[in-house]
Amino acid sequence: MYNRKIPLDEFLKQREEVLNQWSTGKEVNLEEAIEYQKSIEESKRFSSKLASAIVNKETLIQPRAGVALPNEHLKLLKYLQDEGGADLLPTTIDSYTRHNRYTEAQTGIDESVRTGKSLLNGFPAVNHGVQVCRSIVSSLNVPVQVRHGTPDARLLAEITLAGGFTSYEGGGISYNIPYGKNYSLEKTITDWQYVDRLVGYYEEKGVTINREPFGPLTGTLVPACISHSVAILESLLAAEQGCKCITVGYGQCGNQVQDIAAIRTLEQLTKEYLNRFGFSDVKVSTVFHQWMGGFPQDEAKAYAVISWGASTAVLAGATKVIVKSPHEAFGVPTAEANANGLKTTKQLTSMLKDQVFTETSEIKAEMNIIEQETRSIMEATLKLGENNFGLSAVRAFESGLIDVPFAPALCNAGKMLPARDNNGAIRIYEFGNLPFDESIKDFHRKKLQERAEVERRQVSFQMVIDDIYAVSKGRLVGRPNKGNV
Amino acid sequence: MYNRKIPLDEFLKQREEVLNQWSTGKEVNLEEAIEYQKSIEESKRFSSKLASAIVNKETLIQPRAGVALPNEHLKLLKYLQDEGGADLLPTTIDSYTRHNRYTEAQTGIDESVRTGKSLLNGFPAVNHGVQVCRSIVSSLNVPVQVRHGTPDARLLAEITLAGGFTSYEGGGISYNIPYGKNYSLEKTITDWQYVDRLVGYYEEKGVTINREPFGPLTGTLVPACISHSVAILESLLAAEQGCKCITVGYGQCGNQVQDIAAIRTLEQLTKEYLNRFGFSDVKVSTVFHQWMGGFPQDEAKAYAVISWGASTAVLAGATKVIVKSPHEAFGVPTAEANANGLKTTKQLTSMLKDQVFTETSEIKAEMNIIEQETRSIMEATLKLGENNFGLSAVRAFESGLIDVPFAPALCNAGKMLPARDNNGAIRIYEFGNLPFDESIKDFHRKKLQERAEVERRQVSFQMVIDDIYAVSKGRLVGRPNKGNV
Amino acid sequence: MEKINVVIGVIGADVHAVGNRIIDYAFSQAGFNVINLGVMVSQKEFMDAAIETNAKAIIVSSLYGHGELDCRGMGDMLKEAGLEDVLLYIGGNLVVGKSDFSEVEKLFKSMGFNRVYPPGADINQGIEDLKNDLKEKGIYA
Amino acid sequence: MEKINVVIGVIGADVHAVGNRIIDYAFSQAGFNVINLGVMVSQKEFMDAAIETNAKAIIVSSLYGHGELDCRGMGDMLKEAGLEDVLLYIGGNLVVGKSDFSEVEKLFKSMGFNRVYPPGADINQGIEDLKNDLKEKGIYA
Ligand code: B12
Ligand code: B12
Repeated sequence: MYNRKIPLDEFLKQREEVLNQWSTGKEVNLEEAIEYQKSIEESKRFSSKLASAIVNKETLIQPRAGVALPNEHLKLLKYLQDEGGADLLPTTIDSYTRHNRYTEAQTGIDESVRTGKSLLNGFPAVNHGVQVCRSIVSSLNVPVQVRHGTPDARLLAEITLAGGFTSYEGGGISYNIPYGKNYSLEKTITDWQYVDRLVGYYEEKGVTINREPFGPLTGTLVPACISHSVAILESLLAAEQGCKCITVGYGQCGNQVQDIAAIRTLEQLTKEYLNRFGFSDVKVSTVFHQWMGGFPQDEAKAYAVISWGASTAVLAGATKVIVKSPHEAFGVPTAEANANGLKTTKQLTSMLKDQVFTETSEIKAEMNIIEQETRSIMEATLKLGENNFGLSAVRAFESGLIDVPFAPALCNAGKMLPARDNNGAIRIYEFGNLPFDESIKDFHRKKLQERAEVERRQVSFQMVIDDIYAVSKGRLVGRPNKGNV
Repeated sequence: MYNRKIPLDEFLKQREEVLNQWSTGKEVNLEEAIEYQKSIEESKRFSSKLASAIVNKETLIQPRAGVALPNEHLKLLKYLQDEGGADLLPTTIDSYTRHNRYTEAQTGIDESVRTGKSLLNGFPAVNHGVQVCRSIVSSLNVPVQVRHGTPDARLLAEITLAGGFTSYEGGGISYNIPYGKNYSLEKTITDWQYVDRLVGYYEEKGVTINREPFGPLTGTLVPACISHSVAILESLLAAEQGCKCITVGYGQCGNQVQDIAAIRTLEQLTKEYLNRFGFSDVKVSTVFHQWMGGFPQDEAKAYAVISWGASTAVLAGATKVIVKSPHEAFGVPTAEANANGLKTTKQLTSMLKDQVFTETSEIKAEMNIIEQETRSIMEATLKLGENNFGLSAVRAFESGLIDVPFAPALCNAGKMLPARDNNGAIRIYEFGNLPFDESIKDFHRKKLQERAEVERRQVSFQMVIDDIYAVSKGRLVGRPNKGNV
Repeated sequence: MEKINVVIGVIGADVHAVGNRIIDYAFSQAGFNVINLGVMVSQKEFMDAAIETNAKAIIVSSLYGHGELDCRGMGDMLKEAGLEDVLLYIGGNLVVGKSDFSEVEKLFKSMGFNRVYPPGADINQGIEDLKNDLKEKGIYA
Repeated sequence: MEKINVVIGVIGADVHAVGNRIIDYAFSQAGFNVINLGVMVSQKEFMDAAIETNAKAIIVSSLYGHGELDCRGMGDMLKEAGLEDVLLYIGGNLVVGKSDFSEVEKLFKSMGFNRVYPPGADINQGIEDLKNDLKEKGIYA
């Protein structure tokens, strides 16, 4: 792991290897790609659109979407743009590509051609290559981002940035811990330093590519201080490699006070740490993810969850909101279902745009606790790293200073357990090795005790399970007997 | 118009006439009806369910629904109860019955039988009579209310209360001004004093019938002070006739601060005026109506509007919320669409139930202005009436002290014009004869001026029209060029 | 040139007044002379007003779902009164429930309406159509 | 009596870990001895674990949509290895997109699965079914 911008020669040497990982790698010509990127109009660039959203105090809307075949994929994106009114578009990558299993991705493509339906859960951009990407991105009127979950995303970055995408999601931590099992954190961080270096290279040549650490992590009862710490670390890592436009993210918890406090502190703390390490020229924006946990199967109920996320995103002042669809509980949505999620969201972002929402004392109190927690984690983490952000992160995970609930990655401690308090805010019930002082811990214990008393039961793993199911069963807090408390 | 409880003998004399208005009137036997009402379990009574919702800090959900034929109507209500999860049920009456056109209602019934589809926009309870009502209400597990819009609702009340309904919507003002053209306010208030006296009679015998003035009036940019004044006057009128359980209502305006302030002041002010006139034993609850103006045609967008109403209802602390369906812009919803509106709403009332929401300084400021305005109107109104609430109301409308925007009734002045301010709150742009002092008027002018400057145009009728269309076109404030401001 | 008279109103026991106010405003802005009968207007009132004012068009609104019952025989009535030249338009939420509009259109055309509009139709479309229809009749330059 | 071994895991390149944690907990609570292979489990890993632990059932989860591609040949493989007696269950979001479940069920049964569950199926139903199926085989008292 580097603790400075990767020297150009080392970077270029590594590029050769990377481009050799799959046949389409040879399509990439970096200088030509930069020229191509420069030819893209401002209105189709992520960085510009985000900047003007901040000025206009708008919350932009963006779906997730990706299918196996190029024509179908373009048709899908056009539909989401024209019918759904998406302000920003995605290209969600399939799971084989995410695990660099390009041969299996190819099988998926071939089978999809044969059966006439997409058998992949996303768009296999590496297999399709640079020209196909360009033909898609250039046919759309709004900026397009790569969204994935790829631990080693170097080749994918090379191909998609040359392919005209102007934003790239992910990070060495956020695309490892929730998205893999056996990937070494050291390796994924190093690989993502390559991606950030590539973005930094474009930046040096005058082309800004937006970078977005993946905020929600496992999407399942993640306390804000955990996802904030990961976001800040990945922002520092990206900035170090020369990225200048970063969108930090957070997945809705469902308690509005906590969600608003989270988005506001996320922005503040990210800027604070970037400034502290001399990256004050980085532009920071925020993304709010509509509920990332299990959804209700009933579509009318799913619309309610989508709406609640949309309104909270606006009231929190997020720069953009990632939208779910009413099919969420079932499977990858049809184009129609996906557009419906967008339309619901747009109605609310427009209706709420003009409303003011101030900081209540509850929001301030919640911001205060999130700040304290995040600073505790960040300071302890930075101390471990010998001025190397990557090393800090690796050691923080090793020692459980940062601990993501329900993560599949073996390098995650998995000792921390969250649960909701009586108002539905996410608190922590097993701290594992989180570096919190007793006053913070007492706060959590007190909050959970309140709930335990109301429900007349102990805080336990059963309570956590109840909370995991709650939203899909029509509640926020997983009460023992629905409706009784 | 009476200024005291109608003397029993006068009431009973009038009853004879009333029961003669249509053949089914003779089915009503008041003493037997009281016994029947007493046999209804507590859990199926409106008054009890509202009382326990207040204790449990729950917001109950209730749809609108009514079709021409009894079997179909029962099937519909059962579906809304079982599939939609309605906490309270309605029986919406058709428009012919509302205008006492029982012969035309009969044609509608006959045609509906003939064609196999409901050609009426509601349930013609008078034509169907007492026994049919009982067979419906007794087959359901939750309380059922009569919802209508009937200027002269005396016979309907006789039949439906004898028929086992435990709540009755309407009032001499709120079911005249938005629902009629040529009805004399004096006459409708007197007729509704009869209805309230009937409810008072049941109350004397130990049977509590819930009464609900119709809060939203025309549903179109109605300032809270106007609907509050009507609600308070009708509460006083009802209390005077012996009603002890009153639910005052308000139609969502869409600006959350204003909506929360409105529900809170509505409850406070109603109690305040009831106490002042010695009716401190009346139980007051509140009902929040999801957006009552023009809806978006797109169902995904309609879900957003429904959701926004649902969440505001909970955060405002309303006792119940009246639910719209995703078919709203088109026509009377199918059972499925109606249940979908309920499910969306229930998801939110449950998810938000546990969340605390305090009074922000904005909410307090808005409460303050609504209180001032309402008190101005009420004090001026009461002064006119020589201790007769009905007379107060009639004279207040005559002189435009109370003025409902876009009302069809000729007895309404129609000089006041509302428009949204820059945050989407409803303000007043033409005051007509509203009895506001200059400081209140200046507040409105200032607020509208703010918007006018942002939009670089004058406050004008075009602005009002733009506001009327706004929600159906995906905005709250009707900006001149969508998306531009 | 003198302004052309059009009669507008909401038929039957229907009290939806908001659209009516806007239709009044829009037709007036477009240069017509509007005779607005308001809400709860009977077939006969529409006819009488049209005769009295020598109106070239009757613009009926029906929002509340009883449109079918309320409009039966209206075309015939006008014809019998010798008003077959008066253009008869209708718009709003014409039947109970969300339904296939082409069916609804057919139904109302069979009842004598020249043009039939779906829920939430843009009133400016109606104005445009009226101008064209009047032009075809040689009434509107 | 000794506890019955069941192998659980999430197949393919799928990393959805939450349901897996709960299935582990639920089967353990229900008295089974759970061998949890976690996420990203290959067909062969399932088979090896079943052989090694003499498991009576393999509970496969697939959430991410590649279930069809990932499970092809799994039934045959187990049969070839002589594991035709091991009960093979699968649940989750088995195919890409919202689809007719009866089709999906048929597809996976044809691939050798004994029981196939729709999205969001209650895991307790799976436990119930397993107990019954084991009883039928005379394994579970
Ligand atoms: C949380 C989540 C994530 C998290 C997962 C974090 C983690 N590592 O665990 C993150 C954000 C990382 C994620 C990533 C992805 N996800 Co995801 N995710 C979800 C979500 C919202 C909830 C899943 C969950 O935890 N549910 C709660 C648990 C308790 O329920 P469960 O997982 O369904 O398991 C229960 C039942 O299925 C059942 N069950 C399971 N197996 C079995 C077996 C038997 C025998 C029985 C009886 C029962 C049973 O019992 C379990 C316990 O109750 C679902 C949608 C939903 N359900 O609302 C999508 C969903 C599963 N994800 C999906 C997809 C496509 C992805 C991604 C490819 C792309 C993306 N959208 O980013 C990646 C895939 C990564 C990969 N390689 O696997 C799709 C799958 C599409 C399809 N099948 O058509 C879904 C359905 C969303 C959607 N509609 O598009 N996801
Ligand atoms: C506000 C409203 C009310 C208010 C009306 C206040 C008032 N007096 O004006 C109140 C609450 C009192 C009310 C009462 C009722 N309503 Co109402 N109401 C509405 C609502 C929400 C908005 C109507 C509105 O003002 N829209 C804004 C204006 C600008 O649009 P508009 O009215 O559609 O008019 C425009 C177009 O239709 C078009 N247009 C109209 N006529 C014509 C003619 C031509 C030639 C052309 C080109 C265009 C055109 O141009 C107009 C101007 O842009 C609609 C549903 C919706 N649209 O979202 C239901 C709706 C019209 N109501 C309905 C019903 C059933 C009722 C009630 C019977 C029962 C009830 N739900 O309480 C009573 C009926 C009372 C009666 N006797 O008429 C139904 C009608 C059902 C159907 N057709 O199947 C609707 C559709 C709601 C629903 N989905 O159930 N209602």
